[in-house]
Amino acid sequence: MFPVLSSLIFLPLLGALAILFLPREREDLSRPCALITTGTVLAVSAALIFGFDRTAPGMQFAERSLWIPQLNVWYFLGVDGISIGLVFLTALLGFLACLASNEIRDRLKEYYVLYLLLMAGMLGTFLALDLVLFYVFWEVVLIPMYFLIGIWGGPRKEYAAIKFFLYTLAGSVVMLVGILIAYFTTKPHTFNMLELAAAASNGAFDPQLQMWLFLAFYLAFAIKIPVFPFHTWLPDAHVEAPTPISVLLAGVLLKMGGYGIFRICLPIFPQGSASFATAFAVLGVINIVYGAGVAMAQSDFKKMIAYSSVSHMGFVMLGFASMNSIGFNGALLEMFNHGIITGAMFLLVGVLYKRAHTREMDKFGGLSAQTPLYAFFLTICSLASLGLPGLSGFVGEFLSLMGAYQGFPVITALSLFGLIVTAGYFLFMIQRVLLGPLNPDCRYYKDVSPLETLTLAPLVIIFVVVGFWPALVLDLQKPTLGMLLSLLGVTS
Amino acid sequence: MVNVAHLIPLFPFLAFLINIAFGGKLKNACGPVSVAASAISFVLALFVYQGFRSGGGSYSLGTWLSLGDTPLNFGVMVDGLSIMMLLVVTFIGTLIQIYSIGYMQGDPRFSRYFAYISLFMASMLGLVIADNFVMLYIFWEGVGLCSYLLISFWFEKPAAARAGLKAFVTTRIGDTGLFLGILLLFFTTKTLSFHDLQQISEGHGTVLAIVAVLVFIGAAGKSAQFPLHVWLPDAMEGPTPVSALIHAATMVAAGVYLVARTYPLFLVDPFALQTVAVIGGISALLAASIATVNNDIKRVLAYSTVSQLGLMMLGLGVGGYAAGTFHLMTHAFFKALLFLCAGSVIHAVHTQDIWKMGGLFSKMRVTATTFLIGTLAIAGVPPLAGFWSKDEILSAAYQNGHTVLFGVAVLTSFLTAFYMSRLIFVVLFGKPRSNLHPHESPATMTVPLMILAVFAALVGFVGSPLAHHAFQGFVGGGESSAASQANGGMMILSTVISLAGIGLAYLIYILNVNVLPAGMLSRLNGLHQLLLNKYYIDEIYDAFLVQPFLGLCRISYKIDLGVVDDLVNGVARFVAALSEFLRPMQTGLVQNYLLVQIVGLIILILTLGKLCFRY
Amino acid sequence: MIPLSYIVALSAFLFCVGVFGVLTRRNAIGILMSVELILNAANINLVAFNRYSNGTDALGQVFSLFVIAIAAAGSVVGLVLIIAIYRNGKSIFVDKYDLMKW
Amino acid sequence: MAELVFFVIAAAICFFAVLVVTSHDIFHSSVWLAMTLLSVAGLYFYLDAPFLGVIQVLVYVGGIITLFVFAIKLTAHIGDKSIVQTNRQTIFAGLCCLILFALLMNMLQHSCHGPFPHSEPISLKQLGQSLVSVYVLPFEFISLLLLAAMVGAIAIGRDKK
Repeated sequence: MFPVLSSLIFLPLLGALAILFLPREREDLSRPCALITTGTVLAVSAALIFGFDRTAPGMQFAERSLWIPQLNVWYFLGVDGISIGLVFLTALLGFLACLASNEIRDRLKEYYVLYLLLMAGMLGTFLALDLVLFYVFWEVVLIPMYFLIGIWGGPRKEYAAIKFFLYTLAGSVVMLVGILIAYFTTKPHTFNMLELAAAASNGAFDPQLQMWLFLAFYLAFAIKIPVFPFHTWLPDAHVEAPTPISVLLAGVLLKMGGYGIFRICLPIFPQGSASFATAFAVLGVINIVYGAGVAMAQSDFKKMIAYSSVSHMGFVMLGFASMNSIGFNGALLEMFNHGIITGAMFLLVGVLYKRAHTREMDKFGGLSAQTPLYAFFLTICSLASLGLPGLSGFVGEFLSLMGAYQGFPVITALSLFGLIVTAGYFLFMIQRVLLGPLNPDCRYYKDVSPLETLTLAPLVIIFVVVGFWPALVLDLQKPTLGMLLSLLGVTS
Repeated sequence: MVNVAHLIPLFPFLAFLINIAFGGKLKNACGPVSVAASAISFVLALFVYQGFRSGGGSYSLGTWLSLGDTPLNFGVMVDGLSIMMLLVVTFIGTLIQIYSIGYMQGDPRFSRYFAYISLFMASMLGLVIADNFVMLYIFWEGVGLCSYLLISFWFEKPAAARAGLKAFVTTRIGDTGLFLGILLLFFTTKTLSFHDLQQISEGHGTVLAIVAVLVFIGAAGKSAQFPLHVWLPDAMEGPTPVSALIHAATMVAAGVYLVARTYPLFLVDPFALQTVAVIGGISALLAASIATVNNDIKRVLAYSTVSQLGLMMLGLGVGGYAAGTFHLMTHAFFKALLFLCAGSVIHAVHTQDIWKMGGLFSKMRVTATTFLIGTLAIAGVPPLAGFWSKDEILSAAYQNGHTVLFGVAVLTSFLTAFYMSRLIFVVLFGKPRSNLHPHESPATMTVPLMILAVFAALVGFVGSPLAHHAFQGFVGGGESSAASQANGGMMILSTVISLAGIGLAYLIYILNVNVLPAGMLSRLNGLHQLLLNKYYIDEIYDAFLVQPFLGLCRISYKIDLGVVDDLVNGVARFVAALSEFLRPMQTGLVQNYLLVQIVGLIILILTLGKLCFRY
Repeated sequence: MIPLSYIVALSAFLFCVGVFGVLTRRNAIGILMSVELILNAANINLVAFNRYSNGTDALGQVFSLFVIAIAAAGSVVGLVLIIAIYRNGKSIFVDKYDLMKW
Repeated sequence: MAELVFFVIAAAICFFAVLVVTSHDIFHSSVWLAMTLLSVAGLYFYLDAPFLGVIQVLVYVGGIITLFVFAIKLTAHIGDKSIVQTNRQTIFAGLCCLILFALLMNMLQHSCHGPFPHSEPISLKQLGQSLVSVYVLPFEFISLLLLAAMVGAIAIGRDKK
């Protein structure tokens, strides 16, 4: 059988290698090269979805070969309902953000090489089923991201890049300790996530140990998600990163944390997860309300979107806390949605920044008349982001809240307050940017270009379609989540 | 023929798609597209009505989403209440869209306007036929969105942009209540379908009363009930036909519709009904009193809408299910008429200040006549529509023993008659107060006015004793049978109240009689100021809710930067400080390093040497 | 013959004096001189052990020769470096050159 | 008698070596260094390694010291006595060296015991033969090293201006 999943990881690597060998004077070829590569990755991942069996709960397209025999480390890849959506999301955003990279003008070769390396790392993280492999990819993501922010970023890029790198690294070091403990606790020693989960259900980890291991992994994931109070790298990194990288940061990197919780914390440490459910819920509501409140206070467009990410990821946390089918479905769907919607939001900020070279919302005004298509995109994305029914953001939030309400009615009620505030700051943003009399400075802004439309339209179409027909995504993830829940000992 | 009900929202939605996609090419054809779509919907609604009469009912189109084990269906609710709403919305909607073609002529975003209106129609009709809470909530937010888009339609005006934001956020506060109610209901009863409400209302006790109150919060937000009423007057920044359609006839009535739809929940506990009635009463009186002094033609009507919606809520709250829904229907007609008339006037004189108008009657005969009919209808002069429905509410309040609320309703009726008469006396009669050149509006505007005027005058008969309360029987609600008995005394009372209100206005504004002694007048000055400033509710909200909240946001941002982020950076700074302390060890002087090396060598010899040489 | 330990002690002393010179001399040439002292200390040891060992192998002396050769090469390169540094920085005091830090 | 010779040589080495590292004038230091190296050459003679002694005199005193003197003269006016020739860590370094010496002595006391076999001194012929037979490879490498050092010295020392 054709190794589809390996091809997903190695295609970007091959592309990177090809660009690396481009002569310096033909640097301009690196963009088409990267576009072809990411386009192929997108096509492969789309084919993956079509070939995916929506009824099977287990791993599909699995590839397994021994990597380091002495340590029982395997090169083990596979997709299931949890990862398939995120793999597609990564491929899609990877391609669209690559399209949107035309604003990058200098050091093209390095940029695209790093970009493709980042792609490989992200896809690998979602596909790896061996903890060592997972850790390798997890770290591989960091390095290109560090350079992409640090070289092509905004005025405070060095600060943001270092902060991002160190912060995430600090988390993953703790995770590494967790991985090793998990490895040495099981007999025979294994890094295989599925075997670990099976061992866990046979009582390989006693509850006390589970709690510690859970915390070790959770810290790494919480920083990535990011959960209050570990969120402060995010506004800096998002604001300083160039537009395409912000898209990937918000769209994919944040999902790696949530994915890790689904893939590792919940199945391998079910009791540990269960004992922290309340903490999850509390942190979730803090994320939602606090993130929304801080977003309300922003005058910088991009920073506002960054804090809105914090707020939205709170719903994911709330979904985790629910420990039931509705909540899990909601959390996973919300991750997908957030990737699509916030990705589009960052693209929109980039469109505006390209024209105005500022992100202060008060410097705009009345763009609705000047750039109607832009206004349309911004409005519909804001509406999706604030959870308007009929667009996909609503379904994810609705399911998360519904799931969480069962166990935590008061916390859920509190988090509803975040919905109001979210509506407030998004509409306030629209009021400042799109409405009102046309700001004279914006007189010469051109409307969204065809290329920009090409990057935005697929995302809008996806969140509208998923909003109308959420079963498209939910059906993919349902069997796997059902199995996960039975592993957690939750019936129904 | 009932099974075409789900197509009713579809046609306006198609019109929306056509207008948004091809608006630039269609230009002036956009209006007719939307009108045609809602006309088709109206015809379909008639078919559904026919089918319902011959025994059709609700049906389902399949599952949309499953919540654990509970499937959420694309269900279509077909009963008296929803058919009544379908007919009213499509009929009035069609007329208002015809009117809009004239009113919006020449606007640069003509096609956008009709696209939004069509989207609104689709959402509103979807809301009406939704058979479960989630579907209803989806369309509920949909109409809210359209309301937002249309209020800030003329977004160049900062006031319009602000009003849109205010409307959306205020109603969203209410929606949050509704959302919570939905969650609570789901986890208490495991169902969200409206069909099951009657059945589940037994056996769950007071939890359902809480659900009912939460649902009512949602309804209060949408229907602009106190304390969430503040957005509606500001919403008048939108185009006038929008005010007529969304903010008078249909969307704001959705709150009342929701309460009526979930009435079994409210019947569980008297407390829930009490809440509805009291809030309704407060809103009715509060808004009516503000309307008596306001000088903006549209805002008077907006406060009147709040007041009338309050009256409907009051009617529902005192147990008059049929009375409330009946008033909902009649109000839709005459308030739409009034707004359209106001629109026609504004179209002619380009101002909204009533004290700049005057003597318009002779210049705009059609508009003025229909305006007059609408006013008489809302004032409750027999035998116009408002008389019958208001009478029902008064009877219901009286007969169910709510004396105070009855008093409130009577006072509101009086004030309604007074401020509406004041409005037309000032606007239509007397001498022109400023240099305006009014002219009659085009036929696309006057024809809908005339049609609506006929209905505003006559639609009340369907629920009158003369028609044996056919309407009440149609929408159901057997508990209203007590109210449905003809009550001669109540009719006379309500007529007297209306005439008294009109008479008082006539005395003051036509004859310029000083009704009150001068001393009293000056003492009332304070009250006048209070009313003119809308009880300072906006200011109170701003000072005690909005600004403190925004301040809190800013503080939390400061905390985020100063505390949360600083803790992180503090760790970094601690490490840096530590390195600052250790860094001088790296002097860069080779000899220092060598010296350290020698010291190390000595230590090595001292420790290892002990092992090797045993000394 | 005097005991071997005497010679080794002498070599140790020479070594320590050399180390002291390396540690304390500011002048780079002085440091180089001290290095020569250290090398000589080593050489003394090599020759002495060779003399006192039981065999006919000339290893010790051969290595002393090598050390002398290397020391010569070392001081040549070292001195040239010092001159080059002097040309750039107008000083051969090593505490003037503390660029190799953080 | 033989002991006396040794002690004289040893005393000379120690005395001159200390002067090398303590002298304030770098030029004086070089002179003392020459004296030290000569004394070491004497020690070689004493240890029956006359060839080595000759080489020591030729290479060191004849070659390296000359180089030092040249270097000192090229980096002029640093021999000025007003400039402090020792750095600030002198006392501590001295202390360390003393301790080190004490430790070495201590170790010596505990290790180098026993009678040593009295063997014949290595003859010059033996030395020469082993240089070109057993140790020919290192020997060649050393010559290569010297060549490299020479080339390197020229390359570095050339004034690029």
